[in-house]
Amino acid sequence: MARVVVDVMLKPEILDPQGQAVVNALPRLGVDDVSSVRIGRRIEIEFVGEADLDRAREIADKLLANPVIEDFEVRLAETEEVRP
Amino acid sequence: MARVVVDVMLKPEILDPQGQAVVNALPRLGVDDVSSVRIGRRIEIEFVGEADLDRAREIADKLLANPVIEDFEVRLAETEEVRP
Amino acid sequence: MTARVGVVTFPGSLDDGDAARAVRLAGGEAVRLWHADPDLHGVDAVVLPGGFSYGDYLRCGAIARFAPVMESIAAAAAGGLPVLGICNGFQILCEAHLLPGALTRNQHLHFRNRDQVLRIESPATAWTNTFAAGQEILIPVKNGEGCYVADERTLDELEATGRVVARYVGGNPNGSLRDIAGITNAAGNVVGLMPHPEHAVEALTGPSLDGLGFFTSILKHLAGAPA
Amino acid sequence: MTTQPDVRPDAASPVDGPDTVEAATGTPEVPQPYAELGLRDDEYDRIRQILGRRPTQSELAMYSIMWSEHCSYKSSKVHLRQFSEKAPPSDRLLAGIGENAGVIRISDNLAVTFKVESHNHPSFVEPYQGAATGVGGIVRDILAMGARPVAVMDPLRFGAADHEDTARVLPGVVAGVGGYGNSLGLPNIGGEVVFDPCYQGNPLVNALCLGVLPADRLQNKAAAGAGNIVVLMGAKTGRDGIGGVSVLASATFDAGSAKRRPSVQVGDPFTEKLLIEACLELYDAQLVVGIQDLGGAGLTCALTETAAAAGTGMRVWLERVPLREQSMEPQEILASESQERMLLIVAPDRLEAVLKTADKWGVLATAIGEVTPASPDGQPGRLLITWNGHTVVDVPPGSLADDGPVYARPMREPSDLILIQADRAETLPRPANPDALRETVLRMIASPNLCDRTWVTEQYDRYVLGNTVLAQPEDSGVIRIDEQSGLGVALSVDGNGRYARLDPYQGARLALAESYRNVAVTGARPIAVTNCLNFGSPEDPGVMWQFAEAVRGLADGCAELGIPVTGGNVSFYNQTGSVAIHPTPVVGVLGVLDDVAQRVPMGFSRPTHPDGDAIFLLGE
Ligand SMILES: Nc1ncnc2c1ncn2[C@@H]1O[C@H](COP(=O)(O)OP(=O)(O)O)[C@@H](O)[C@H]1O
Repeated sequence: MARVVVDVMLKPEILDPQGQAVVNALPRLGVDDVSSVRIGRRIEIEFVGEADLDRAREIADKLLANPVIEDFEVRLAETEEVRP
Repeated sequence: MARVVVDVMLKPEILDPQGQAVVNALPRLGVDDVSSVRIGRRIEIEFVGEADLDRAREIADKLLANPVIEDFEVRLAETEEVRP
Repeated sequence: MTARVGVVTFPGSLDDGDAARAVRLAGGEAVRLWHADPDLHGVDAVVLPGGFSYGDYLRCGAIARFAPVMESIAAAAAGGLPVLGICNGFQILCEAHLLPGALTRNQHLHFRNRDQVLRIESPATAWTNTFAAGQEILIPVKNGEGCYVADERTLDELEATGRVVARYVGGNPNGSLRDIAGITNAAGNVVGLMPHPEHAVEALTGPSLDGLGFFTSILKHLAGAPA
Repeated sequence: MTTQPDVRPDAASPVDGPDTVEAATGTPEVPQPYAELGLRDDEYDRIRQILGRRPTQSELAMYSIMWSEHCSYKSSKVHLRQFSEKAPPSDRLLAGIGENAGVIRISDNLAVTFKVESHNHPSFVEPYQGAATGVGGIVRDILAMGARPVAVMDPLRFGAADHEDTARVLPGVVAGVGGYGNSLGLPNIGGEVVFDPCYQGNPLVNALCLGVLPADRLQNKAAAGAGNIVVLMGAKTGRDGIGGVSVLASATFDAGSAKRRPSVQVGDPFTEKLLIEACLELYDAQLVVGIQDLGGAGLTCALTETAAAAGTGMRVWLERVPLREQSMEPQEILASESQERMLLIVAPDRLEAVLKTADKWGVLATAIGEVTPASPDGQPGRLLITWNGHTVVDVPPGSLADDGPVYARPMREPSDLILIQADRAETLPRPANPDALRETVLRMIASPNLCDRTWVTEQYDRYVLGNTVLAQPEDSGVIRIDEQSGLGVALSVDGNGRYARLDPYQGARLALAESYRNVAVTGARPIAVTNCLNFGSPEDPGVMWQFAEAVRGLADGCAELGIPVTGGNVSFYNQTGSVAIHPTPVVGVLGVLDDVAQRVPMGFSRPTHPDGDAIFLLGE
């Protein structure tokens, strides 16, 4: 099994209302030392054969992320990240 | 700056319509060696002082993940993951 | 000859029937186009209707952009074919880079459906030429991801070149930057609009008849265009 | 997946490999966890009697599901009969109680179908998905009748508005109702939002769907015609909502499989939308003989009901069912509540066309079995299911679908009823001067149960399809059915648990009367009734009495008004510990408008006209 992880996050200058909502909710949990929360997507791609990072990068660039508002990073899943 | 990353993924037995939709779209991009795509959330929490993993775990459990359908993992952001 | 306006159905399109009805009520002929068919069947203009194409999973419009029909539409739009994207259609046009910017999650994080006042900022497009500049109209908005964003430079350029087509008035329903409800491309043939003119075409079912203006505009535009 | 040849020495043991009919015959003494599955001793004995042996694991799972309260209506059946018995004769009724939803003719060639159903418990566990899949489920019921779904409504009840559980449950429920309905392109034209502490641990999430069909497109669920193909269409089957059946795994397998616990159903409205379009295209091309949605009881319910309705048998190859997880056991496949699936019965020469239509819409369709003849002696056929060559089920389908247990449960008027009734409104202090009156009015309009509902309803699409003539905040939703003639329908849903707690008989009649009035004031002629009966545990004689009284009241009310109950749903066990919710019959009334342009909205029509509107008060 070959798994690639693509992390897609909003660009820093784009407002993230979901993250903001979490920050606003934290004091109610008694948490007051968090300065920011950003929420993005984590996408796990399973390849039939070998993990193909270039292929994954291409998929991310064309489909998984919107370059106007998002940045992405592609990496092999670490072993401990691979669940059975 | 101390950043903690929380990865929230649907439990393996739970239907992931988003991932399914992406898998179905890939052949149109000329990609045919992907067997599965799972889409979850990646959440970056910035602490004012030191990163507090226990605190992050509590936030994840109460606020970020829905334990009925999701699993989560909490870890310190690796340095290369910390964007300026 | 009646103008033939194509209305695309993607899997998950919902307002396609309504868009076709609006075209008919305005006096045009609605031609249904299918996402998997690259043939535009000789239509004079195209409407990309609202809905949740491909479930709007991942990002709204992200997957629809790769539909075979979109390749033909992108090519034809570059050649001047008038295209109106409503709601999900607007999202698809942005994802396809036929319009700048992107539509993101409403700032209040809820789906919102309400009757909304818009100000027409630019009547100089194929889809708004029957309106007066500054005219206020009332049509429904309904979206979960209608917050328009683009970088400052793009926004300034849109403003400077008269490409902001419509703005929200009396309350911004989704947090769109500069209250933008609709924009156009440089040529004025491709328009994206978040609110739904096709839901304001009959007194019985809509809050006004103001939506008809978009569809009479395209007919007027086509009637005036050289054959 | 590997298929093991059956050469193990202990092939008869259910512990190892699938439990087969052969094994069940050979090992009558194997203890079975029927009690954990909710079956009583006498029910289990009856199953053994029906089969002439112990049931296999798969069969046990199937009986436990189909004989559950939810599927068998075992406690309510004896009461619900009144709806048919007392109903006025109607020549409009094309399908009534016993079908997926009642179908009512509204013109020479058009009919509508509507039904309200509950998804209470799942919505408490996972509010968004619970509510979403509640909408998805009722939409499939309507679709199965041959109708295009055209509108939804959502009667909702929550605990106290300021309780923390309400803060958790309500936003998710509303987002789920909206998320699913909006994504399907169904306008939401009404509903209820009620707060009362009695719903704290048991919010009520009821969902109604309205559908339209040409009268001659009516579908039915009978698996008629030996040799016809059984096709499963829609989503893959996963371990969704397997519920009690997971005890079969934990009771007979080792701890390694303990993590296969039941999981929440997750809705996929996109797949449902494709399923709708594919089904409608199949109906129009007359490609299906029978059709049934897969709801709470999954394949078990669909296979047994379709076969039982036709008196035929069925042969199913379970390994052909497309799975999300390959490791699923046969009983899990049969019990799975995966959403967005339909079962079709198709003539062999139409199979290719059916698969092609499914493919056009991008939905999976798989032939999983075939209809087999009734037995030569006139007895109904048998449902025979194999899994990789092992016979895991061999049962008379009617024994599951129709001949479940029926109970006349003990009933007793609740002992506190007299006290509650004695505490009359006349004894309450009344505002005595204009200031007090003003203060009372202000408090009332600000109260959670009376205040504006826009914060909920603006999360719902009311415009899609372009036929919504009236929606929130009107008394009824009004939908145009025929654009040419203006023919349309009005729909209202109402209920009042507090009234019903005081007097369930009158409470049910009041709910009916309110709904009836709401429809009538739009100018529509009320013609049909649906209902969702939300109650506590039927094993509590007080609750059972409330239930019986409410059913009697609704049936009597319908007889007086001259309109039939065409369908509905019963939700029992809405209680926390020994405390039940208020008895809450929710009643939906449907009326016809020959021309929706004649509808009467509730606002003043000329508020700014110098002559204004004249105001009259009708009635006492
Ligand atoms: N309260 C009720 N009033 C009238 N009919 C009911 C009621 N509850 C259930 N029914 C009818 O009993 C039949 C079985 O109901 P149900 O099990 O809910 O159907 P489904 O299999 O679609 O879930 C249906 O025809 C339904 O209309």
